[in-house]
Amino acid sequence: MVEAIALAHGWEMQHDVNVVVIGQDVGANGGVFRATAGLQERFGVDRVQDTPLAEATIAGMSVGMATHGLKPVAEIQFMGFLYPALDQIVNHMSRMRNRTRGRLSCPVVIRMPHGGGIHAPEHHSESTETMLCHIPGIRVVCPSSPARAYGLLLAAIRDPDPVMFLEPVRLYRAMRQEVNDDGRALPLDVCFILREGSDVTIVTWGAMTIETLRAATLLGERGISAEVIDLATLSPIDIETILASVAKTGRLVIVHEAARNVGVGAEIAALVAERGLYDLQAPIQRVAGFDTIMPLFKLEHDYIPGVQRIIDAVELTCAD
Amino acid sequence: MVEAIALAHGWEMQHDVNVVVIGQDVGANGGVFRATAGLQERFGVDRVQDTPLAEATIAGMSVGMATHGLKPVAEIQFMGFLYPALDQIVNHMSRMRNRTRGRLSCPVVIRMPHGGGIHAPEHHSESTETMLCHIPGIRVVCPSSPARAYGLLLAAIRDPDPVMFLEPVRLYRAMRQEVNDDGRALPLDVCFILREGSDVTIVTWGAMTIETLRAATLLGERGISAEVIDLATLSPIDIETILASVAKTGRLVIVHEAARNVGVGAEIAALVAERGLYDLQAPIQRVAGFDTIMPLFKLEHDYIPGVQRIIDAVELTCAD
Amino acid sequence: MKLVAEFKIHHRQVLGPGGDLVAALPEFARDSGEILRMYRAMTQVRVFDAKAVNLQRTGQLGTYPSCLGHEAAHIGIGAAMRAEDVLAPVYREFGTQLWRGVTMTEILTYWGGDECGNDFAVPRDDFAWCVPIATQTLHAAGAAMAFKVRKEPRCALAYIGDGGTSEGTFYEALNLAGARALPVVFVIVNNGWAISVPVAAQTAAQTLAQKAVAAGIPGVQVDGNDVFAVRDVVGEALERARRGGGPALIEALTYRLSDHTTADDASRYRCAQEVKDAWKVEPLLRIRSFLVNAGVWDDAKEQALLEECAVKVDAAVSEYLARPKPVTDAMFDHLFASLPAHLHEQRRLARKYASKPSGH
Amino acid sequence: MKLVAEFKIHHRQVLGPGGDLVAALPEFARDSGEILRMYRAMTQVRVFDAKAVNLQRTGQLGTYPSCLGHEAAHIGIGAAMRAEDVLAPVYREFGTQLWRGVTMTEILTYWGGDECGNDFAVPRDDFAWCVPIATQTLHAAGAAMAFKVRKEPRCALAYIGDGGTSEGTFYEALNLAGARALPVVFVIVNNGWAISVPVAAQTAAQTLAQKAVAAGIPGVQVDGNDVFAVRDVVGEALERARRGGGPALIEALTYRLSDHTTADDASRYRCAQEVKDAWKVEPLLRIRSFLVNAGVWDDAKEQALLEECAVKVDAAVSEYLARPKPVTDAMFDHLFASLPAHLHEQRRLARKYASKPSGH
Ligand SMILES: Cc1ncc(C[n+]2csc(CCOP(=O)(O)OP(=O)(O)O)c2C)c(N)n1
Ligand SMILES: Cc1ncc(C[n+]2csc(CCOP(=O)(O)OP(=O)(O)O)c2C)c(N)n1
Ligand SMILES: [Mg+2]
Ligand SMILES: [Mg+2]
Repeated sequence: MVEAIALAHGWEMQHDVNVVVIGQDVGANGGVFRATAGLQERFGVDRVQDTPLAEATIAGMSVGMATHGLKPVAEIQFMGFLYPALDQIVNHMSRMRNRTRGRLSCPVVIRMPHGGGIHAPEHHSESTETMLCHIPGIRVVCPSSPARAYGLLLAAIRDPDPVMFLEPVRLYRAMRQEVNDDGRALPLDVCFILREGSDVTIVTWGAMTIETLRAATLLGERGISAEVIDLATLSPIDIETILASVAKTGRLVIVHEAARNVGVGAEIAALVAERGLYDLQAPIQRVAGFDTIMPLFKLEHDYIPGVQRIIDAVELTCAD
Repeated sequence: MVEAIALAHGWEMQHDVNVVVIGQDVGANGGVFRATAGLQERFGVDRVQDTPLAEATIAGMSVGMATHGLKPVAEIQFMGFLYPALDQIVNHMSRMRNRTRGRLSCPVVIRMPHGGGIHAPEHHSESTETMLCHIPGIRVVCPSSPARAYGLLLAAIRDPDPVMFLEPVRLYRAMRQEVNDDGRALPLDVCFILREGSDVTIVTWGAMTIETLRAATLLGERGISAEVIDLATLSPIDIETILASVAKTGRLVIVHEAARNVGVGAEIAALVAERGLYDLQAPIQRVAGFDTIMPLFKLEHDYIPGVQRIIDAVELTCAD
Repeated sequence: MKLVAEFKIHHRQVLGPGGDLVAALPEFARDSGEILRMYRAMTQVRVFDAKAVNLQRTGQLGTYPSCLGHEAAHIGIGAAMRAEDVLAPVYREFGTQLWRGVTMTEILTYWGGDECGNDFAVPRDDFAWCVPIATQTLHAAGAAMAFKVRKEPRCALAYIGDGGTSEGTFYEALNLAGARALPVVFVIVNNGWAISVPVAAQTAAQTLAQKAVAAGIPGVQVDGNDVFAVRDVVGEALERARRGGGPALIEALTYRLSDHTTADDASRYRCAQEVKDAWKVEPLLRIRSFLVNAGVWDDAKEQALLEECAVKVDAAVSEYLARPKPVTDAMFDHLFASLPAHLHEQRRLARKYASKPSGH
Repeated sequence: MKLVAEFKIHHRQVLGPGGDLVAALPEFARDSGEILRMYRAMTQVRVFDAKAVNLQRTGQLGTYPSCLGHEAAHIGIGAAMRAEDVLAPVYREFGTQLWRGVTMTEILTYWGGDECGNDFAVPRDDFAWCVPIATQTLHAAGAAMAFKVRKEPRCALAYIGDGGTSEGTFYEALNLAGARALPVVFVIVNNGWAISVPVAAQTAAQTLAQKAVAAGIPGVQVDGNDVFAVRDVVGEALERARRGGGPALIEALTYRLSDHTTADDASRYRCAQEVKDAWKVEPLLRIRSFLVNAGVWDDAKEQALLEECAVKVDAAVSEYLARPKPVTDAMFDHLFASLPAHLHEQRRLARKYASKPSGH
């Protein structure tokens, strides 16, 4: 997936001189995951800038760059290092357009690795998308394949408003796929149905699509037909697609890596409990990270929901 | 309510020499809302300290103070200025005990004004409790009366782990009540049933208890008996009390001031949709702030849910 | 031990408290028309400010942060900037803003609780007021980065208070500006207080100008009650920045003659004598004395000016008070370039419960 | 312009690259037993470090941040501190930690993916490794505040990297420490690089020591490859702090001889010649030369020491490798002082899906 992300950067920088890449080690080093590899050589040090080691700086300078003619695409090295940038994101980036009644705006993309599962050090495996999704005025996007990473990143850069772009680290290298470098964006604000099914709807996103699709295959062998929906844009949520699916299947399981308590899964469950209650034939199930700190890597796969947990949750739902 | 908070500080500082109050303007000025009025005179400048104007400092120094023998009670001047402190809260305060396997811990309270409704300037009326509630390892508490502010603040200070203490600004002066300054704490992690009822359960917290109780009274006049539950501890959620109430009433309305999308109301709705689905006789309703930026004060009362919105939601639920 | 680096902080002053010259007049101040223009603007600010406080006291305005005593800093900076430069104010910099074209009506509209006040008709590219302390410094640096990348000969100027210099963001902005030689100037308005905290409790630094040393950029102190010195020092820094010479940090020493805001009561934490003393060196007094000494100003002119200012303020107040309450749609219509699907329903809901009929 | 403040940054060195004295020997270095103790510790660190890198390369350890080249800074600081002082390390300060009593097994346990490695048997009050850059500086300041309030005669010492000096948090910690005269010493290990970013791209400041000026506290540079100079300068700063003299900032100049971590490939961004040159001034070489010149060290002793170090490392590695995988309960049992009700169910669920039998 990491090559797809580099390609999307390259395409858009080629076609829009105002797109500028900033972040720690994005220049000569091409990013710690190589998502910006080769860009500085190609576009120069003004358009591909290593920033000082300061996340508030990355977000805050993005605001100033974006309000004054540029389209910054910023990398935060890991999601666990996003927090110093939140003040600028919440208090300014998300509300610049609103608070100036449209006079100034922030076409910014902030990209960051998301989640765990690659034996990384402490603080390198966070999935705190909730903190972003709750903030009005920004979009939160999380691709689940190289092709979707390419198309959604292009859409994010072209969007006139701020987009937080979460890149699942488990997919960076694990997932290889030929990507057509044709500059075609995918739509934001809509889900992708990865697998059609009739017995149960499973909504998930990012790296958890892997375990979920695997579970769906195994469930299929056992005679349970699961529809798998990739949320893709985590905020705002395309609830219509989900409701339509639940209307068809009557059952809903939500799978995410983030901690369960006030996770994005809660919002999906709440929306369905409000608007699709009478379609539900069984209680909604959430399969999520525990409400604990993401552990160091010896236990990370005991934290991240596995295929079996998903299967058990679906079977429980279908037993009802 | 503000006097009750000052009293709780005073009691605990008197009885525990390790309790130290820090924050901007908490000293000579007694806090911009006067919640620490008189404390510096009484306990001296070492135990009631004005900090430099820096929220990351307030949280980060609290971590160091707490791991090394003190119990800091810190004030963040408004919730909208909490964000620079989040890095320290999420990456350290919440996980110090866990990551050192109990060797070091953080008995810290961070107090902050919460919500709007008092004609305050921009950024002074935020209610982003979601961002805190999602974080494992911290408690989030929000009192709804002077007596509960007193008892819950004492409990928070005495708790061996970090507690975020959200003080609804609408209640600071609006609500007066004799508080018995007897040093008795109230329990954390449990809801308070403010009003018993049989037709519908309304869960709310903080200042929204006012509008909710008013709505409940009016609904009572129209023959609808509403049970009103004050969540009080927003994380972890005392779901058992809520489930028991929903089992009795069959209907649930959740009221909060914060934006709806991934609000704490979503978690409550999700838990009930998982564990109490068969008790529900009608879809769950959330009455919440809009998924927009909290507006400047000319429109703030068009943002904060009003009594009529609550009544309409309950009536809709009960009509089902 | 080997000496490896050395730094000096200087202080600039042109006018003494009595209007006397303590240094040579800068070029611009040889033109008495220009001086009068600055003095008139300073007076206009003060008249407006008093009225705004009064509006708050009478329930016609929200919390308001008076700029009483800051007029020389504000107008000196306004006059030093070019129209195409970009200002990143905090919340108190009404003087500079008025000079640059923000209207009194806009100021009142914002502080009266309506975001429309941020939609300046002029200057379109300036940042809006910035309440979260110090965050604006990075916006200015970012705008300067945009000017640099886009090769536009413009500068950004960010204000910050003495208290604001304690926020990490401030140092990050200085450091970024230094590391990338950005065309941005930072001005600390050191008015002695951050709400109730005096500057000596905020930092052990003897001067705030020396904070520049941490970023390897020039730092200088200026008498912030001396409009000549401020304009001179800021103008110099802007010109250097515009020529590619990189950023600068300027500490303007002044005093907050008012409460922190109308919600504050400074008598709780600061002594009356200090305020009394500060009035002796306040900024209008000294330039007025200079003008009187130079024979270009007198009581009659002063009286006329005050009346003229009051008329303008009254007109702005009337315009402000006549503005209708914003409609609830305003909460939604500027959130994104186009409203996402899920918000249409909420927009309808907001209309339904609008606290007063709002035109829908 | 009036001069209002002036600052000087000095650089301290005792040993030249060849082990020659360029300044008078500090008191402690008159005792060759003490010097040997430091040299042995430095050697132990280097032997351990090489082994840890090797364990990672062979899949027996997670990502590991080598401290190759930092031994003089680490041991100089370790030796300057007292046992009751508190260390706030970043992630690379294995030398100081070993000196203070952290075991090699604990280090490997943590970097092997198990929080138990943070539960140091000794020193109980030290902070654990700190990955979020610069955040530890505020912890040190906070601990120092606790010492001050509780009137304990202890100091805190925080490490930070050259890259780390760009984070706002770092300046906030300096400023707090200065404003409250806290007993804390900050040491910048300037090893030239922050992953791929050289220090010149990080800041326009000529020295990092001068960042102290922003906080009004003393700042000094020291040759970070010179264990005598480091111990001397840090010891002095700690003693002053302990006596109530307030904080200090020390910049130790050294070089990162390794990749940033085992996940990094430095050849992508830095030239081989630079690394080669740095090996000529590396820290072990010069103290070994000094000891040889002084006639207290020779090849045989060196050989014996290396073997002794290897034996200790091997023992620690065996102990580390023998540790069982942590049980899933470990995710829950230290989250709070006592587990809240709602987590009991999740703890059971975790046991059920434990990826390997974990003792339940
Ligand atoms: C991040 C943040 N923290 C706290 C506040 C509350 N606050 C508003 S003004 C102020 C003091 C600012 O002092 P200073 O920077 O000296 O500016 P002045 O008001 O004197 O112009 C504080 C603490 C805020 N607006 N933003
Ligand atoms: C807040 C934060 N941002 C980014 C990172 C990723 N990161 C880890 S080490 C490092 C470079 C640190 O450089 P420096 O401070 O010079 O220390 P050194 O590694 O050279 O010892 C970066 C960017 C991090 N750990 N924390
Ligand atoms: Mg001030
Ligand atoms: Mg470094």
